[in-house]
Amino acid sequence: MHDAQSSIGDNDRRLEKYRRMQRIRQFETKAEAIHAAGEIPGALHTYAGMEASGVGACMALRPDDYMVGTHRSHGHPIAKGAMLRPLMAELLGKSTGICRGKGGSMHLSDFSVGSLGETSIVGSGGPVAAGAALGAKLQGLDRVALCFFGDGASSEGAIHEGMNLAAVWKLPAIFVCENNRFGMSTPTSDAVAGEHVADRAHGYGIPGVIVDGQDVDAVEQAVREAVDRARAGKGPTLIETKTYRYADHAVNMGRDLTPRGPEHDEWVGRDPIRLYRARLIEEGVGDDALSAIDEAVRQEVADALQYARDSAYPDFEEAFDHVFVDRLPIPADVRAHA
Amino acid sequence: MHDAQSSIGDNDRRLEKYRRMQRIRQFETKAEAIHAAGEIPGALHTYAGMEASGVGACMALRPDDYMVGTHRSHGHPIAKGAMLRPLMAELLGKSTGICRGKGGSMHLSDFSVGSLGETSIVGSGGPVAAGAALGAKLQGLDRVALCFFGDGASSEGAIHEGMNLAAVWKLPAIFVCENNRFGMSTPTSDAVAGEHVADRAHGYGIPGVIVDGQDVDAVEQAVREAVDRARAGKGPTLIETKTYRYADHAVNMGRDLTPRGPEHDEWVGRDPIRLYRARLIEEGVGDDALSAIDEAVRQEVADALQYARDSAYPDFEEAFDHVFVDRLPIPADVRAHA
Amino acid sequence: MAKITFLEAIQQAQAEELARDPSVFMMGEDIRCNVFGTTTGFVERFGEERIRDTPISENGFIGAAGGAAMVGMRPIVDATLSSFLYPAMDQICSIIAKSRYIYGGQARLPLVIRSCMFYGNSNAAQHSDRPYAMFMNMPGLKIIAPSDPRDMKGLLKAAIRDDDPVLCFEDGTCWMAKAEVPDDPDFLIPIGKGDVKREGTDVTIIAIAGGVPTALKAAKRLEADDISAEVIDPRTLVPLDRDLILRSVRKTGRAICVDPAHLTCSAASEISATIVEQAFDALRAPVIRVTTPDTHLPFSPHIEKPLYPTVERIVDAARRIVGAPVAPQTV
Amino acid sequence: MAKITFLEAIQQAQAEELARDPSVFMMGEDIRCNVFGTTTGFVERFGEERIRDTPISENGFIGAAGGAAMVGMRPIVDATLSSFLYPAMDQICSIIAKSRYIYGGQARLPLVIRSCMFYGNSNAAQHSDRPYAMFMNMPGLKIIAPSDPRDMKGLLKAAIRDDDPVLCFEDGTCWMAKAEVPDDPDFLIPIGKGDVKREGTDVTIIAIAGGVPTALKAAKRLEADDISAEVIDPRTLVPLDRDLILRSVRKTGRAICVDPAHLTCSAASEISATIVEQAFDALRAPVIRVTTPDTHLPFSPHIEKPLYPTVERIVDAARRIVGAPVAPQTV
Ligand SMILES: Cc1ncc(C[n+]2csc(CCOP(=O)(O)OP(=O)(O)O)c2C)c(N)n1
Ligand SMILES: Cc1ncc(C[n+]2csc(CCOP(=O)(O)OP(=O)(O)O)c2C)c(N)n1
Ligand SMILES: [Mg+2]
Ligand SMILES: [Mg+2]
Repeated sequence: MHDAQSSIGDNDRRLEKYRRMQRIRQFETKAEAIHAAGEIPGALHTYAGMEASGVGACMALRPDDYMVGTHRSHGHPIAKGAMLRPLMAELLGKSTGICRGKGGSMHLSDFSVGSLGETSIVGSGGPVAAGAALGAKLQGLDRVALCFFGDGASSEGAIHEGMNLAAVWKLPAIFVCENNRFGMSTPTSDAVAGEHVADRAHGYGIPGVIVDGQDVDAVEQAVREAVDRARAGKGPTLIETKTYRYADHAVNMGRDLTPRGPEHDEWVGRDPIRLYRARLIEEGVGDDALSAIDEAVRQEVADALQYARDSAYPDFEEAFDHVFVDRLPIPADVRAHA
Repeated sequence: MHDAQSSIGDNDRRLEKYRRMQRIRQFETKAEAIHAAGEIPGALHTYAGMEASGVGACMALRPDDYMVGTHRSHGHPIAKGAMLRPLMAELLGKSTGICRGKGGSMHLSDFSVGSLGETSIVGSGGPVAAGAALGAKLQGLDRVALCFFGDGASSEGAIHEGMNLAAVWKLPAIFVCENNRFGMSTPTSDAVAGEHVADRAHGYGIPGVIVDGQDVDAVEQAVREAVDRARAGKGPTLIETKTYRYADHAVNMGRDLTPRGPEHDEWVGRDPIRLYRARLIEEGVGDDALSAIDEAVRQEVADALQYARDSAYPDFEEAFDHVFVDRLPIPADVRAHA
Repeated sequence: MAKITFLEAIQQAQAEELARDPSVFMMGEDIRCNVFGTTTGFVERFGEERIRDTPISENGFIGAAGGAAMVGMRPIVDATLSSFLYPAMDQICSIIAKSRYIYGGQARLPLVIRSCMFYGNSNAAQHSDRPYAMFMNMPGLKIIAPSDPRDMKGLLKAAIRDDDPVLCFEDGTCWMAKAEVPDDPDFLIPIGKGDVKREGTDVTIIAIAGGVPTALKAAKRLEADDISAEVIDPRTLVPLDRDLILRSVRKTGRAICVDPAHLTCSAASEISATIVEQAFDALRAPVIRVTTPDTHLPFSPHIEKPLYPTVERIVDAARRIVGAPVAPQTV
Repeated sequence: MAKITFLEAIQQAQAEELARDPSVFMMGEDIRCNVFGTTTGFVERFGEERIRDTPISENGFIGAAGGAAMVGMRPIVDATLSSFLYPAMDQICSIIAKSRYIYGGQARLPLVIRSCMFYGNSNAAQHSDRPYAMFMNMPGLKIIAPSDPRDMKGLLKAAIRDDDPVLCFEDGTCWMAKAEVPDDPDFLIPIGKGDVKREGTDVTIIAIAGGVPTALKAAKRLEADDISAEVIDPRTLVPLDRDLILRSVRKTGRAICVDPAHLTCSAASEISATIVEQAFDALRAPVIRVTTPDTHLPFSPHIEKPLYPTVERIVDAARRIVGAPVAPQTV
């Protein structure tokens, strides 16, 4: 399930999109449950409702393309093809976690699938993505770098600077604003000036595209065009996926702070996975095939959780690893009481 | 010459525009000469060629409106009506200087004419101007805040954040990008994505206006419309004045680092002061009247320089003033050797 | 006098000052919805104009606080977590800290920037910062870091009334602490005055923010060893009450600096350097710093928690410098 | 060996590493036009792709250096002046310093961020910063601050080859200093090793960056008083060569920390705190810090210049702690 996307045939590609959305949904459903049970420390920001945005975008990328994400970090790496075991182990703070227990739920970045960080500082991925695109360009590779960011993040200077840099240098970057209508408790319209985030593109002289973020095919198509453009040396594109988050900003925090409006039900009614399932069935894919995927994913998630639970916590020494390439010395008094 | 702008009659208003442009030009010509002679420490960034931009913009403001400027700080306060003596004294580092010798050439901010800082950190005026506009709004005053920034500054996150904030809160702010075709040695097109800085306005859902920055009337008119809009509670406007700087980024630094193109002569040929003088004469203003202004300004500048030269340097203790409202204690060993 | 939490103290301080002075207003991300309980009832009481939710643009709205202050307002910025101050360093360091100076006193910037140090709860490295030392190195910023509800309320009110910019660092580990706090609407604690939280004679423990409760527990524990520890809370980091610290160290002859921030160039280092510079003659033992070592904070709880100053480390340090036996250490 | 300036040393180090390793490239504002002479001939030799002028967006391009490093490049960022690091604090602190850690070692960020501390020349408060102490408080950043052409070249080359992010602070007061510097293209000075710039027995002067030449002059002056001063230049601030400093102080029993940055939470404070913590037994006098006081830097030259550490202040401090007569001081 983390094969090279480019080698997937058309039918497989459709099933793979479905599978990845299911993997995200089921992974998070499980995570939410065990978080509620106290098994996962820290905050948990779920991606439920937004799966088509991440999967559509990543399915338009090659495995060797780069991707930068956000605090809402479960969806992006799974969309890009990451294995679930190290992700689940990370949620539990285990040393087998993808970040060896250093990152946790907000930072499920899997560099092996091209993810260069799921950064929880809002907006901070913009310059990183521009830089990865620059690196690919300087190396003469035809890789692209895709930056996921939220509607709220669009207000940050870092996003502006990343887009301006990418545009003026015609870097192979794609900026995907996942507009889920809120930044925490703040409606997009209260924080983001202008009608659409995609309108910002005009100011940089780059294409600005708005796409239905609940339609995985539409997202894939929009991103594919941007990727082609980027690989052809024509520079970045800004894509806004109109989407919606189902759960509270972070789950299990008590009351839902999101001031939802009457459109809530409509959005929930347009569940990206249900929509895609219906489309596939309409296109002749058997219900069985899809249910088989559901079941396989269920097993994969259960296996990942088992793996995570069976894994050990990191040794205390590991707290001093990875500050630099060489491990730091551990102060005697700290070690004595660890 | 620093009367309430609003009380100036139409004829006076035209002469006042001319006078202010002359005051800037002559003030700087003198400053450049004495800088070359070593009388002014630090760097000197002149505004020559850009006078119509600053004066046009400030003539559309009331004396009690706010203004935030840049490292190229001589033109803005003079355009807003500042007296020359404290400005010249500041260039010489005297205690009678507008900043008591603390700011120097990059920071000629005169708060008495509504200037809230000529900040030499590129782009950093954006949030300040938004904040001053917010303050006026909260106080129920119908004042506006105008932010000058350069084409180069448009790449800074601070400008983006300031504009987004002003737009989303419909603050009475006006953002005036003085596009003089270069940020230091870098042509605008190498650093600023998009054709015009004014195109950024679209992304914030605010008007974006391009104006001939060599035409003081045109600038005044454009800014006046933005001011009216701002006072009416309709929010900010982004105005780009297309202009040109004659001298090197900072004068007397050796070689001119600005990679000028063939259009250089054309720009110099469209000197804003010469253009305006010709227009006024065409409109029937007597050559004598204008020459009288030239002469009066010459005397004013000479007087300012004399005043500056006659002024004392600050006492050492003053180095410890204004960090906080209360003067800092001076460390004994520092005082002993000062 | 009522017994309230640290968070309630913040709420009260803000409410009282908002009620007292119409030039006071608040802004920050998601403050209207009152995530942490510091703005309870504010929108209803003071209106949306004065209680403003901002875009996620820290440099923008913190700089805007500077601009609003310059024209006569007294903004309180809630920057949520201290980690979000980095995107705003430009405006904090170049505008807010320097404008009064560089314009020769023409500007006045009465504003407060509050932020919570949200560490110890598996928030990982990007969300666990305690960066006050960075700002201590930048002249022009007053800094408070209270450790209990009473100080929190009195200092925050004083900060809001102060004519200089004040950074307020709120230690998340103190949020739930309760204490008696005066109801007097003019109850203020002067900025720049430290407090003796416990008197003692053998060793001075100077502790900062969340380090104070830990130090107090350690002091209690040390009683068993017949070691009498004095615990001092500077409360304000700029200006720092050097006199109070020096007086105590001159009395005890020994000092330990407890600081939940990273070791290098920390407030603890500053205090230690001050002591050795100005009370060397009185010093009978090395000045020990008990801080978080210079590693980042990991997500995984059981490797995160031991990184912060603990009662045990303080007790050991005290025993060591007082000359009592200490548990053996491996290096 | 040739006698070259500090600026030429920077130029050489960059040129050699650009020639040696195709993954090295440079970016910064206006670097192609070679304002200060550190990129002479670079565009012609290495091309515009590798020598990149950036938009004025420090957070953007410094963060982009982080992204480029993550995919295998070795960027050298010229951030011009240290004052321009504040707008980039977000990317420096949250991305560059923490990415390797927070992703459990998956990321590697070999990059160098150079910036000049441009003080002492009437550039006023917004352009005169010397902020290395701030970054010392943030784990994950190596920091070099050389004081002469030889160290500059060797350390910068080592920094470019280092697999961790390195901040390089270049003291503008050292720019024109000349010294013999090896031509060997593999001449490196290891990051983390300090240097004894002058041997002595009575007092150790630990001096940083532009403080080193001043300290050497003071040491010479102290000869007249029969005071033998050892001058140590840590050269690297993170990791700090604490051993070298402690060894020297154990020998002399006295220490002065000279640091052109502001006093509070300075590198000088850190060094002083380290000494009192780890060499207390050897200390025979207070450790004195000679720094810039905690005021901003004014434009007007004759009130700016006396704020930085001077030979006189160092000499006085040395006399005081060695027990020689000192000029009377007024408070
Ligand atoms: C610089 C910064 N400021 C504030 C926060 C706190 N914060 C975390 S997520 C969030 C909302 C982000 O909104 P958006 O970008 O729309 O992403 P979403 O959560 O909706 O996916 C905020 C304010 C942060 N993590 N970083
Ligand atoms: C944050 C910051 N980065 C870099 C600089 C150095 N610098 C001073 S002026 C300047 C060019 C500014 O260009 P622009 O905004 O177009 O204004 P202009 O000088 O053309 O008036 C630069 C790069 C600075 N002062 N501040
Ligand atoms: Mg959102
Ligand atoms: Mg320009």
